[in-house]
Formats: sequence, C-alpha cells, structure tokens
Amino acid sequence: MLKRALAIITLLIIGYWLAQGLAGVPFGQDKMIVGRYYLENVKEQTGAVNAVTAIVVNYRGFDTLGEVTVLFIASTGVGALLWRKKKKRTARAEGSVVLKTGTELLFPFVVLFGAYIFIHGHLTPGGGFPGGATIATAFLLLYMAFINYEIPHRAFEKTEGLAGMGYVLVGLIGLAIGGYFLFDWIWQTWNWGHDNIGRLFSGGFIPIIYTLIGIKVGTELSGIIDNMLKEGVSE
Amino acid sequence: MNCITCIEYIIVALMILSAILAVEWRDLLAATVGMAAVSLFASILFFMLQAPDVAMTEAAIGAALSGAIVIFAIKRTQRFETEEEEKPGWWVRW
Amino acid sequence: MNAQYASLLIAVPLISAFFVPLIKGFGKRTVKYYLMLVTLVQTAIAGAVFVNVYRTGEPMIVMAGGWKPPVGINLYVGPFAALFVLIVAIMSFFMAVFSLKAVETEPIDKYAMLFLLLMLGATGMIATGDLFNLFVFMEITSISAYALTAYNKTGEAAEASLKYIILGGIGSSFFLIGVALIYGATGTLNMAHLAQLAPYIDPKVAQVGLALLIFGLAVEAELFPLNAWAPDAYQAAPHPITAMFSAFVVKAGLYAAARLLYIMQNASGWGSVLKMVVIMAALTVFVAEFSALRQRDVKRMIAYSSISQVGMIAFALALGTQAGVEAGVFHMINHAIVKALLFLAVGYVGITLGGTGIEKFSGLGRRMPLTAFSITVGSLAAVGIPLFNIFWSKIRILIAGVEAGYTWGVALILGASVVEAVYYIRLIHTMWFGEGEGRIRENLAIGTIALFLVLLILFIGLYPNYFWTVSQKAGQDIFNVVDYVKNVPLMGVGS
Amino acid sequence: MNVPDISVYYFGAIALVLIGLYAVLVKKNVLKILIGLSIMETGVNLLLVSIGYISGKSAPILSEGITASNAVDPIPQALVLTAIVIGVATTAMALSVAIILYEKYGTLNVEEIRRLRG
Repeated sequence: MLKRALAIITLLIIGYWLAQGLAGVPFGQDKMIVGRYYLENVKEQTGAVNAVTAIVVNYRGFDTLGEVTVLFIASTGVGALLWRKKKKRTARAEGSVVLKTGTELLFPFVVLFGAYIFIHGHLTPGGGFPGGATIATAFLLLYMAFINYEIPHRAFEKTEGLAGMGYVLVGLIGLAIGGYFLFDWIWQTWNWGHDNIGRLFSGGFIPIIYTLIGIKVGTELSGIIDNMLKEGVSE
Repeated sequence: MNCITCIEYIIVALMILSAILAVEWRDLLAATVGMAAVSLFASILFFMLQAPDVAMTEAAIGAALSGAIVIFAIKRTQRFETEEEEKPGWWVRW
Repeated sequence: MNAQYASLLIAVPLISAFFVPLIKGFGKRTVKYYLMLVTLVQTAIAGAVFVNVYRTGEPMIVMAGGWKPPVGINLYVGPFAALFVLIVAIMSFFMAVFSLKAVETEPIDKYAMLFLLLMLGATGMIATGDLFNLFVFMEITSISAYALTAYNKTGEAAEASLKYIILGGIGSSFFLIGVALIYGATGTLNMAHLAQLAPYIDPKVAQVGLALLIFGLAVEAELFPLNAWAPDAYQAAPHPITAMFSAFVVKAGLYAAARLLYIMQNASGWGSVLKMVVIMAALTVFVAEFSALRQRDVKRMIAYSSISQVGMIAFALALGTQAGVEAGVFHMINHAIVKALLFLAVGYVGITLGGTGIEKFSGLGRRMPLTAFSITVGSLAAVGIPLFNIFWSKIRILIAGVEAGYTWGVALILGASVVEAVYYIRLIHTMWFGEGEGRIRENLAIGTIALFLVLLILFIGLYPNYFWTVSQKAGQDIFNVVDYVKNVPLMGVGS
Repeated sequence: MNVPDISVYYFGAIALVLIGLYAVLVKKNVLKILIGLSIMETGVNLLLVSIGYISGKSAPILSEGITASNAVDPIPQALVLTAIVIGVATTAMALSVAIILYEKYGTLNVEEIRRLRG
C-alpha cells in the first residue's frame, strides 16, 4: 500500500507541474500563426475544402509519409514476431446464422463505404486512415463469421508494398516535374480541376494519395488481424 | 452554466470514470471494454471541440481496431490478472 | 547539385523497403544481397550530399511539397546532418554485410524491411527541421527498433523489447505533450521559426515544454532514469542490430536533444533544463560504468560501456559552450567507429562460438587472432589510451568541462575511465593469456570490415586534425543557432 | 500554493495521462500496462486537440458558408490524426511481443517472468 501511495503522490506532483505549464496556454483563445495562413490559402493552393486533409496530405505530406511507414513497420513487425513455420486458425465456434448472413450481405457495402470515406477525404471529414480502418473492419467481420476464412496473404502483401511504392513514386514524380519532393504536380503544374473546387474532381493529388493510403492501411490492418488470430502449430 | 457546458462536464467525468475502471478491473476483457469506452468518450469530446476528422479516426482506429487486437491478444494469453505484490517499476530496474 | 535531391536520402530507403515483398519469392540470399545493394546506394547518395555540403559550405534545405518552411516541412542537411547521414549509411552497409553471416532466423524479408526502416528513421531524425516531423521519425526509429530487438523471438529478447516499448511509450507521450505546449505557446512547429519566437514564450511554458521534450528524447538517447531498456536490448538483439543501436540510433536521439536545447537557448528557464541534462548525463556515466564492472557477458559489458560513453557525449553537449559541443561531436564520431568495431567482433565471436559469455573469449588470441586483435584495439581505444582516437575527444571533453565550471563532472568522468580500464584490461587478459586451443578460419568480408575500422581508429589516433576540423564545423552547426535561422528560407507568416 | 486555472478539457486530458501512467507504474500484468499506455496516448491526443480549439468557431471544413475567419486551428487536428495511427501501431507491436512472452514463460506477470529467468 505504501508504494501505491508513493506512486499516487508522484503522479499528483507531475500533474500539478503539467497544469502549471498548461495554465500559460489559455484554452479557447486564438493562437494561430501558421494555422491562419493555411485557412486563408487552402482553397487556392491545394483545391481541398477540408483544411485538415490539405494539411495532412499536402502541406505536411512528409509527416503522412512517415505515418504510413510507421503502420507498415507495425504490420511487418507483427508479421516477423508471430512468424511460425506453419500457422492455422484455432477458432472453435462457428458464427451464428445472423452473423454469417449479415456478414455476407454487408461485406461489399462496408468495403464500399470505406472507399467512399477515403475518396472524399478532401471534401468531408475522414480520409485514408479511417477509410482503411473501415475496410479492415469488413475483413474482421469475415474472420469472426467464418471459422476457416483467411485473407489472400501473398496478394495482400504485394498490394501493401505496391501502394507504398505508389505513394513514394507520386512524390518522386513531383520531384521530377515540379522540382520538390511530394510536390502537388496535378494541381500546381497541370492546373487540373481548378473550376470545380468543392466537388470530387479537385484537390490535386489528394484523392490519389488518399486512395493509396486507404488501400495500404486496409491491407495492413487486415494483415495484423490475421497474424494475431492465427497460432503456430507444431508438425 | 448552460447546457453545453454541463454536457462537457458529464462526458469528461464519464471518461475519467471509465479510465479508472479500465485500470482497476481484474478481468482484462472488461478492462479492454473500458479502454474502448475511454476512446469513444474522447471521440465525442473531439467532436465537441470541432474536430470531426479526428473524431472519426479515433472511433474507427482508437476504439474499434485497437480494442479488437487487444481482445485477440487476450484470447491467445490469459484473461485474468493474477494476484500482485507491491513492487512497482519493473521496467526501470537494470 | 540541386538541394532538393537530398530528399532521395529519405525516398530511396523507403521505396526499397516497400519493394521487398515483391522479391521475397526469390529466396533468402537474394533478399540479403538486395539489402547490401540498397545500403550501398544510400551510401553513394549520402557521400554525394556530404561532398556537396562541405565543398560549398552551404546547407542543403529540402522543402517537401515546395512549401517554404513554416508552412511546409523542411529537411536541414547542414554540416552535422551531412556527416552523420554518411556515417549512418556506411555503418548500415557494413552491418548489411555482417547480416549475411549473422542473421539466420526467419523471416529474412521482414528483417530486411525493418533494417532499412531503422536506417531511414535515424537519417530522418538527423535531417529534419520540424518538431513534429522529428516525433514521426523518432517513432519510425523506435518502432522498428522494438521489432528488431524481439526479432530472435527468445524469452529474453521479448522481455527486453517490452521494456523498451513501455519506456518508449512513456517517452513519446511526454514528447507529444511537450510539442503541444510549445505549439500552443508559439503557433508554429518549424525549428528555425521556434528559435526566432523563443524569447517571447511564457517562461513557465518554455521550461515545462522543453523539459518534457528532452525527457521524451532521453529514452532514445539513453540518459539515466530512462535507459533501463538499453543493456537488455543490446544483449538480446541480433548482433548487427546491436552495432547499429550503438553506432547511430542513440546518436540520432542525442543530436535531436542537443538541437532542441540550442534552438531554445533564448527562452527563459533554459539554464535550468541544461543543468538537468548535465546531471542526468553524469549519473548515466557513473551508474553504467559500475554496472559494467560486474558483468560476465562480454556483449552486455560492452553495452554498458557504450551507455557510459553516451553519457559523456550528453555531458559535453549540455555544457552550453562551443568547445563542449565540438568535443561532443568528435566523441560521437569516434564512439560510432569504436563501438561498431567492438560489437562487430564480439558478435562474430558470438555466432562462431555460440555465445558471448566471458569464458568463450578465453584464449581467443590463438583461436581467432584477427578478431581478437580487433577487440583489443577497440578496447584500448574505448579506454582512452593515447595514440587511439577516443583519447583526443575525451581530453577535449574534459578541458571543455573544466572551462565551463563543471569540475565535479570532470572528476566523475576521470574516475569512471579508471573503472572502464579495469574491465577492458580484464577482457584483454582473458583473450591473450587464457586457456583455449583450436584455430578457426575467419570470414574474409567481416575481417576486412574489422581491419578497415581498426585502421580508421589508428588513423584518427595519429592524425586527429582531419576529423577534428570536420567535427568543429559540425559542432558549430549545432551551436550557432543564428546561422541556422539565417540559412532556413523562412517566409514571413503572421508577423 | 496556487491552483492553476485550467479548463475542463485540459483537466480531463491530464487526468487520463496520469491514470495511464499510474497503471504503467503500479500494475504487474503486461496487458494492463499496455492498456495504461493506450489511455495515456488518448489523453495526449485530447490535450493536443483542445489546445487548437478556439471558442465559438467551427470545424475547419471551408464549405457551406464557413470562411477562414471562423474556423478553429487545423494543425493540431492534423497532428492528432498522425498520433492516433502511431499509437495503434505501437499497441499492435507491443501485443505481439506480449504474446511471445506468454508462449515462452506461460505468464503475463512481469515479476514472475523475472523470477523464471532467474
């Protein structure tokens, strides 16, 4: 009990210290400097209506490349650590009839909804990451409903790699055409879609990149789920 | 104090309550549900803070998927915490 | 050379890592040779960047997406970054060659991807000029490091990795709180812009924020209260990965911490954070040396020695004087060379004789003369004997410490060096005068790398001036924030 | 000793960070520690978003009559998107390490693991 009390006292001290720091950053006040620039120029410079998406993919696209890499590392790492010579699923109970029929019916719609989320990332809230997660949820449903279901591993791994390469390639094309890595060549060099801001065919390379990210995130998260669910069997 | 403020207070209180329960429950499955609840309440707060993108991502990834993978891990290991002795901080010892 | 081409340093390893799933069908050896090829290409690019930066004297600023700095993210490849990116690439190449022999655990394709991404993360941490981008690259480095630590899939490896994950998770959360505070106080994330705005930050916010940032980086930089993961991880990781941890992953963390410290030097409350780092560093040196003394496993002993040297570097970097920073950078280079050599040789012994316990090293001088010779040179250099490279950097750190008024720290480091000498000489004695027979054929490629590193150690030991001028330039790059701000083409946002 | 004046969102965020840290410091079960880390990350994300909030302004989606002058700061939201994904990546990594630990030692209690290692 003594140790626990000690831990709580330490935590309270840390909390007090943090709160003192935070008191210098008042809540609800306008502190924007760079943020103001983004809000004022986002439509002309990127063609996206959703400023968050524009920042994630275009202005701070480098972060997102790193983020995609982090998820790639996680899926690779989980695959490396849970690697066994022979693996199989160990689920014993088949899903109920409701779950099975529901999954069969819903699966295409869930995937479609995920695709909708990432394709419209520059117009509505959402984007590649929630969209990809939705697609992974569809595969999760399949895993839960059917005992013997498995994703096509080789195809998924290759898709994952190709989508990642596609993202870097889009960046490298930007380096070749516009002179900067991850340069938005569709919007700024080719001037495509300038007259339909707020509709689907605008936003420069944002829809392309978000589609690649959505596919990549979907396959990666499904791969993680697959690795988590299967156990190694000794021969 | 208007209505919106009081909803904020209630949601923050619920969020902290589920965090405490998630930490204290011995049954890890229940603790995982508590963790997902923290994420869900946080996602409501994100929505109230005018961040719909973040709210969606947190609900899809933070609540649903990370909850799911924790449950898979529990399925492959054990469900209940064993009795513990008082020796904090295993990970700072050399 | 167009400055934007430095972005290839990030793009090439990334696209190569994504390419691995497509070639994994061709077998294990193909993947390993592919790994060598990619690291060689990376070395070539890094070499070109290095030559360009040192010939023109101008840093290369990569502007991602074509946006000028406070709006977009920039990479700042100045003298320091150019030098260390080159070191990262060369060491990765050596370790890729070493992996040919040292890593047999399946799945090799995943190993290759994680290896490349670890290299990428360290490169990015060194090159980036944006606070949040630094966080992203830190996570790339540390998550691939978690996976590689547990790669051998033994119980020890898993425990070490879990320790690392828990400490790293706490560290990254603290770092992010620090980012939130600093962003809330300034409204920008770009480092050069932060340096301009630093004097106007509320003193309490600056102090808490900076302390949190340093605390978060201390996990990667292996400073005292947060480095409990290091010895376990060093011991349990595959041998090439251990060498990479010691040679550049920890350096990337140290550099990031030093860069942030000096960026914020105009903020009030800066001095107290600096003192905190000096105390943490001194404790690191002290604790690590005394723990090394009672180790029976050579790899773990060298790991502790590496941690204590890292503490010395952190001490030098946090002195707050130009001499200190320059000496710290020089020590970073020397430490990278010496520890890469030691972990390479010890790892080679580990895979040939099946373990790294001290009893395996008995009579190594007769069994594997070349390896034993490399370990001897590395040990003597690590202790700081004159004529070897570390002597020069250590003595400069000590002088800088006395000048900055930290006599107690200098005394501590001197005492620690004596302890270090004791256990290294014990190791050398076991190797050359212990029992042990049976000559073993040594691998040519690994022998060549070891000999190259030995020659480099001796060369720096005899003619330190070439490398000293290079590290002086690199040190000024960290210390001289005014130039740093001037070099980054900030656009006037806000006012 | 003056009590710092902070809003309810900041309070909630700090409370989550501290509860998570408490779990990491005191609990023995590996999965419990990881749940604590995850709660901590949620707290940090909440803190970041609430720092970008500006009272009375709406979401930074510039359609339907919302202009640049009445939108909240978009940068912290973009950062949090990244941070959430990084958090789930760390969690997945940590869980697979925990599974290996359980396979090797048959327990998730860190003290027992230490004892078994000797």
